[in-house]
Amino acid sequence: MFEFSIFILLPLVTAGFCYFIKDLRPQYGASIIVALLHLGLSLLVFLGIHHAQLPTFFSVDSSSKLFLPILSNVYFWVVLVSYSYLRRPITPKAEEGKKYYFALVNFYLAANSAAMLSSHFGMYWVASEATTLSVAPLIYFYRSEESLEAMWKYLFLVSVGIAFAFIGILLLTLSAKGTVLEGQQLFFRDFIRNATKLNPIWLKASFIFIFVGLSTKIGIAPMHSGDIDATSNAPSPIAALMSGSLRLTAFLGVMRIFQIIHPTSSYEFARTLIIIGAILSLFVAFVFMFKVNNYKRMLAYSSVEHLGLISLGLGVGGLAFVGAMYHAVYNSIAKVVLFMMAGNIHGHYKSREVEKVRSALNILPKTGWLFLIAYLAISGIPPFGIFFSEIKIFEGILFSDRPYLLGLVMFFMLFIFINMGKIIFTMLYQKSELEPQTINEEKFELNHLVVIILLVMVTIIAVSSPEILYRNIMNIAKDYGMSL
Amino acid sequence: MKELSDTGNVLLIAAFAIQLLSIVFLSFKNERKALFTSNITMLVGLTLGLISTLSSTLFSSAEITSVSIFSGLIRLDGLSLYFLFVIQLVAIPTTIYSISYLRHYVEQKRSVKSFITFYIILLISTQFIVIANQAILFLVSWEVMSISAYFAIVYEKESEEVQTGSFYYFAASHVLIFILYIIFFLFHHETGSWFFSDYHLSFSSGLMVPVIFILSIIGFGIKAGFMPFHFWLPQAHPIAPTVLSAFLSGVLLKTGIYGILRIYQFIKPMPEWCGWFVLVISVISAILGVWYALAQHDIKRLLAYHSVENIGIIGIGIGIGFIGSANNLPAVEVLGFGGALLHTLNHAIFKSLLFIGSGVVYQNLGTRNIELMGGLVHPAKYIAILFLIGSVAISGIPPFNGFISEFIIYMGFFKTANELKNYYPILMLMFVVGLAFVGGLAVACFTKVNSIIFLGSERSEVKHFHTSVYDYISLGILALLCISIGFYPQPFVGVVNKVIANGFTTGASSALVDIDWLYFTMIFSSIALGVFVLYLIKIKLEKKYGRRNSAAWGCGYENLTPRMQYTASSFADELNTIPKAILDYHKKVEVSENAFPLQSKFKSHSKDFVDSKIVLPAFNVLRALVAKIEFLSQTDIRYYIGFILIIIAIYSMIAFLWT
Amino acid sequence: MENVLSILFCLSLFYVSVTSRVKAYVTVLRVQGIILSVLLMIPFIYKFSIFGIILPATLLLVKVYLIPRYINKVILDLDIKRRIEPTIQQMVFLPIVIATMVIIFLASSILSKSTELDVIPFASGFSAIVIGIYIIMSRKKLIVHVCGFLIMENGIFLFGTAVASELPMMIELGTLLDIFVVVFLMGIALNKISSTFEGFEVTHLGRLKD
Amino acid sequence: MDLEILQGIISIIIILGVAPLFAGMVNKQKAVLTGRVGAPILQPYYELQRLIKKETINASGSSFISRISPLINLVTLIIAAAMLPVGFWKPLISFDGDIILFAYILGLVRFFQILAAMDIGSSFEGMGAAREATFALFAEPIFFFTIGSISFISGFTSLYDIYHSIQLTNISYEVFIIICSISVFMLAVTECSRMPVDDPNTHLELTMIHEVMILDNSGIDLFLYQYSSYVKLFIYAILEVSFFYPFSKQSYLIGIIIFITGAIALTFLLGVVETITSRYRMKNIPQYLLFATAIGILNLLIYTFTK
Repeated sequence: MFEFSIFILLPLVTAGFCYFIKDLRPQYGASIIVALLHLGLSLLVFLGIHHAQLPTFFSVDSSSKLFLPILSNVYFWVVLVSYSYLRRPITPKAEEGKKYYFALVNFYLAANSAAMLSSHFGMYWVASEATTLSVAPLIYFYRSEESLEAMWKYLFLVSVGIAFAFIGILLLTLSAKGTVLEGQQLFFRDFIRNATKLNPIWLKASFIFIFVGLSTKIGIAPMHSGDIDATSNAPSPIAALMSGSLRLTAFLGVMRIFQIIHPTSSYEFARTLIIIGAILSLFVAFVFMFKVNNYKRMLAYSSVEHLGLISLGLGVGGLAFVGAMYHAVYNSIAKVVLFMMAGNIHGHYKSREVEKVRSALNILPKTGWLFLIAYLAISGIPPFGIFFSEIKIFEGILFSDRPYLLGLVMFFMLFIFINMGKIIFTMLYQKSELEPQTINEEKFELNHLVVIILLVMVTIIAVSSPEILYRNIMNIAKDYGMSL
Repeated sequence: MKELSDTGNVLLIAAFAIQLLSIVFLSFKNERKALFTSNITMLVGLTLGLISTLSSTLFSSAEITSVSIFSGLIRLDGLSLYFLFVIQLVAIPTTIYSISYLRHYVEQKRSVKSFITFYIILLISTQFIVIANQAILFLVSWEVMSISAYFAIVYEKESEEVQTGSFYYFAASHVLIFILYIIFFLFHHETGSWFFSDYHLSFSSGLMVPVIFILSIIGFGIKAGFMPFHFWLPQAHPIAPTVLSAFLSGVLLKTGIYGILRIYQFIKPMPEWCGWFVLVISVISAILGVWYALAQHDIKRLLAYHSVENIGIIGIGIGIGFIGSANNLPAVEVLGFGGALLHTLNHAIFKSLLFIGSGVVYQNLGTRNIELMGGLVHPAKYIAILFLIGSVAISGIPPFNGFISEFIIYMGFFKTANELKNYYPILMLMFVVGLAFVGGLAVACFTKVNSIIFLGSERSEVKHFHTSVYDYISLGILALLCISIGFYPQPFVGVVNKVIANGFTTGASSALVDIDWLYFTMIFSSIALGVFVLYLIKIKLEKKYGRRNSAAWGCGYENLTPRMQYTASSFADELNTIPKAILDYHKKVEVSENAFPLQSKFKSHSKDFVDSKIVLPAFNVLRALVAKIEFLSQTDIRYYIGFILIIIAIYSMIAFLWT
Repeated sequence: MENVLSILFCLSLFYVSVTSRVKAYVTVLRVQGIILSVLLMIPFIYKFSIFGIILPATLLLVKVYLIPRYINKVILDLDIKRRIEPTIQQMVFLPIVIATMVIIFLASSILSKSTELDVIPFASGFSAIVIGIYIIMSRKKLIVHVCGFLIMENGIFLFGTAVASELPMMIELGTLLDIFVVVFLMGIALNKISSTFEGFEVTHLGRLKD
Repeated sequence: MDLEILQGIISIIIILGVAPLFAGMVNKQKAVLTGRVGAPILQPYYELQRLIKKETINASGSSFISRISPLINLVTLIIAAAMLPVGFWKPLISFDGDIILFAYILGLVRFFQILAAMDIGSSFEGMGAAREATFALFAEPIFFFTIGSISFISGFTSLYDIYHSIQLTNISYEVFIIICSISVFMLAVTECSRMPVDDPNTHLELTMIHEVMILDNSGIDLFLYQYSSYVKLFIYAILEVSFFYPFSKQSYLIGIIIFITGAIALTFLLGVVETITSRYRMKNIPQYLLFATAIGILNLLIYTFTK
């Protein structure tokens, strides 16, 4: 119960606290403490030092053991920089929205932890719908037309999507008809154990609905649009949260159903669908990188690309799956870095248009360089972690039963890389016609420090490749029956 | 394999440590001080590295033994030591030169710290590439090398030209790294190891090894700059700061050669088609490379194309080596690989010499367009002489080093023809003629460069030609190397021979050392001596009968102006007109038809065929295709919802049809 | 009994696809809410328990009272025009709806051969889901989108009862709460949209593109 | 002293001494054929004697290049000459691969000659230099398709050995060698700036190639250039006459007679060619050279496949 209160109840309570306290400072303090506690405990669980005992509907398994620290890590850093972010001047219309920020963020943490820790499909559904609810108002943080539109689209699309996921869950119960599971609760554990007895037709149907429904949240093409709009218009910390953890929460749902389907005869079918979705995502990112003219949208498409890659790892299996798990870890960190720096750029130029941002390396040298490095990190340039995970995914694909996929993946990723580079370099290098007369030396802010820490983190984790991470990922792979 | 001796170990590690340390000195607030100290530290590190390389078995009489340290992550065998030697040898003069070159930026109140940081990282990672014995370490070093080179290239980032040029490099290097991934995945899959020392595959084992071979030629060919994968090279090299261009063209391209040779070691012996494959693309690279060079007016672009040519020549050597290995002819192997390896060293030397020379000129004139230069021999006599040495060397003309390596390659052709008889002589003769043709074009090109830049009279005013002592030191070192390899090739040939004996050939052959190298020393010395003696005589005669200067013959016209000189465009016009279509050579002649002609104009320019006819159109077609995919960029949420329904329908159909 | 209710449910779907009045949607939502609550209460005819009545009661509260009332309020507040402007004529729309329903009913009866399931609630639920999406796709008014979404949710509920009503009550309550909050948020958003864009039609939302 | 070395040194002296005479003979032949009396055969010697006593004038814009270029020219040509079997003797320099050195050392000559021409800074010299660079490029393959092809067939890589390997045992080989010698003749015409490629006696700067490059040289420089050009002509003459090698194998005496007769006949031939042809248009010269190359390739192909 202790773990439950730290992971879920405490954030909920804090959310309530923040809702009623109007001053930002105590809100921030409370949130930081909660974030720290959450991070600490999830790390303890991850390291295997602490074995969590959770009430019904919740449990810790190998995959939530990995995903929970990802969430709390991303969350902690985002909350840490949130205060300084909130103090930036914004439109007066948006000022009133600030007071709900921490409440919503805490609610997000509670919902997200609940989704990750849930051991029951129903619980998972409720929690992940709650995450949508918590994020939607945050997208509307700026109170601008664009953010309103983005919020509407995100809320509507994801609600519809998640409704489909619910149909999928219902179909799953249908597939259990006539087996020992009939009339039983929808616990993952039981379903995994008796997976082979499930009715394949309904299982397939269930998979289709859950996969497609959750795709709206993960950002798997062609259901990615709402996600793109939301991440690009949300304030940067929220975009970082969404890209770094919310998408993974949804992805976890797909992983769960995939885990059930794995030992059954429908496995091949499910794999194919996931691979189709993943390749489509890469394709969409590839297409839009050519024409995107808004740097936050560009980052959002990059998220689509990387979630696509992770899904591809899941679909292909084997070594690629291991790579995908590593990729989930590294990608979440790199995305936080990118969005934070994008936030700084937005803060200075007051625009998300690429054309408006010029000569950023001179005007914002610190942010500029870190943004550049983050771009390299996300593109899989060593020594950053993504290089190592991408290598694993690529190798996994090359030696799977579908090696030709590697050609496609590399082709798409190449052009994504090139076009992303083109956009970023124009922002950083290109001289503007109206060069400001006096360039104020950019101050070294907290978020720079955080970004440096995160970049170092993503490097150190990758280079030292800690045994415990490896073992955890291997455990997941074993649970998913991946042959290595 | 044995562990490196303690001193060697310590020396190598110390060398790298000191090189890394040089970054620390960049923390000085004073730019000038930071520049100086970090460069000097880097030099110390490089020199230490060079000493450790020289003190290795490479230069002693003993056989080369492969040495591995850091539990096999790093391994020093003949090939590594040789390339390490090349890198360090050339990095020293370029680093010396950077002190004077970068000072100009400091004077313009421009921070050079970022450049030096990336430059140092580049040097270190390049050294790591050739000593890495593990695929992941290799790939990491390779990527770090590519990226740091990119950031160093893009140093003058405000300029549009720099942005485009560097971007070519950036994109090309990413294509390359993807290919390298696949190569090493295949190795890993086949051998189950990431360590180079475990990589032994044979062509007889199915399709895997031919695939590896083709991929490695394409992948490393992109880096090295073989046609048609060279398109990024003439874009990126000219716009880099000259210090870097020297290093890029001189050394960095050679990592591609290193890669090809390394892969060869893993998959030898090869079937013969590999050799022919490499030979053909190399000859094409060599001929077209130099021909493109001839059509350029931008000195650094011209030199960049010459890199393509020289890489082609190295490739020809490698191709002969492959043919030798296929037919189990150690003598041919030794000559082919020997020529390639020696030319690698030679090209590194004279190409950096030429780039540094052009950098000195660029600093003073502020332009890279040779049409605006001229007559620089008068203010900068010694630079002209040093540049001339480099030019003669790169044209493969005796008595300098370029000739020695080309000679070995020619001998390789003769040997192949001789050993294999049949239809080989006629095929080999074709390649010989190709190589000779390349030589002729190189002569045309470098006479053009030298005469337009240095000879004649000034086309643009040069008030004072600044040179610094660092320029002379670095150019001097390189010129000295050109001369010494030319005049006394034995020790260098000996080293190359040893490197080849360490893991290249199947049987031993002394074909390389059997060439009468002493003749070269004698002949070249006698040329030098003869010229000297004759010069003395000439001076004496001139004293006796008089000597004076007078205006040149102008067909009766007295006031010859610098603008009346022959230009680079007109010099090369006749030659460039021949392969007009390939060079994409355009000229514009404006002749006034008046009875009293006023002004006539002649302009010429050439675009890279691969770039303008393949890469850019392909990219544009792709972009146009992508732009056609409109249905994905809907803004209406109803479409989003529709997509869900459609996708579910499609997936259900798949499920329904699933067997 | 279940089948009768399902048929009623389907009739409400037909109505909703031909009506051109916004208010009619709200009424339909109410009717559907009642049908669903009744459906949930059927078991209690045989076996009554206080604890089990919570869910149908909440359902009744949320789906019949709270949500329709809230939507009505939004309509009144925003002064939305009564008529809806469909992009597809009703005369075309209705045949599509009928065709879809026929296909769904046929498909479900085929599927029911392999698994034992109540075809009529199942198919009507599924039809509601699809028709809800049709409504969203063919109407421009955002408020109608919300209604379409709710029809879809109702369909899911019906579908759920047909498949298995084994979900624990806590979770059922959770889903209801979630849906309510979604609608609530959508209402707020609609409010904002009306004040920002001066219109409630989907065509106004076209700023975000590449 | 070794006899071979002595022979080598004597060869060089012969080349240096006889070269102007050979040029004089060519001119005389030509004069006679065109119906003039012509200058005496020893005229080149007088010319050289005259030049060496003249004042040297350098163009005002020129640099050290145009001062050392004549020296390099002569010295390098002498070294090249030292690789040739004069009178079928073993040359001073003879080692495996000297055929390449020979070709490249002539490249060195060309390199500096072009530079020296460009050094003047006048358009005339520039034009000549550009032409020289272009035509030399096309002349290079001819060398390799003639002497080089014999080398490839015989397997020898030294000029001496290559000529040594020529045998008169096989009719197809004989035809091969004869056609080779024709190609070498065409090469010699090009390299030595004779008709129909270049007209040494023209008076219009715009139509010259070699002569225009030394337009602004005088005195000792011109002396060196002139002398070098005589040596060069003679070098190519030796390349041509050495094809008679097989005759010297039975009897050296007959061989040497044939050698000398051949040389004289060559002057006659050059005279005839210069008389009956006119200089080609500049545009057509590459075609002429490619024609010579084509002959070489065809010859080699025919030989390889009729063997």
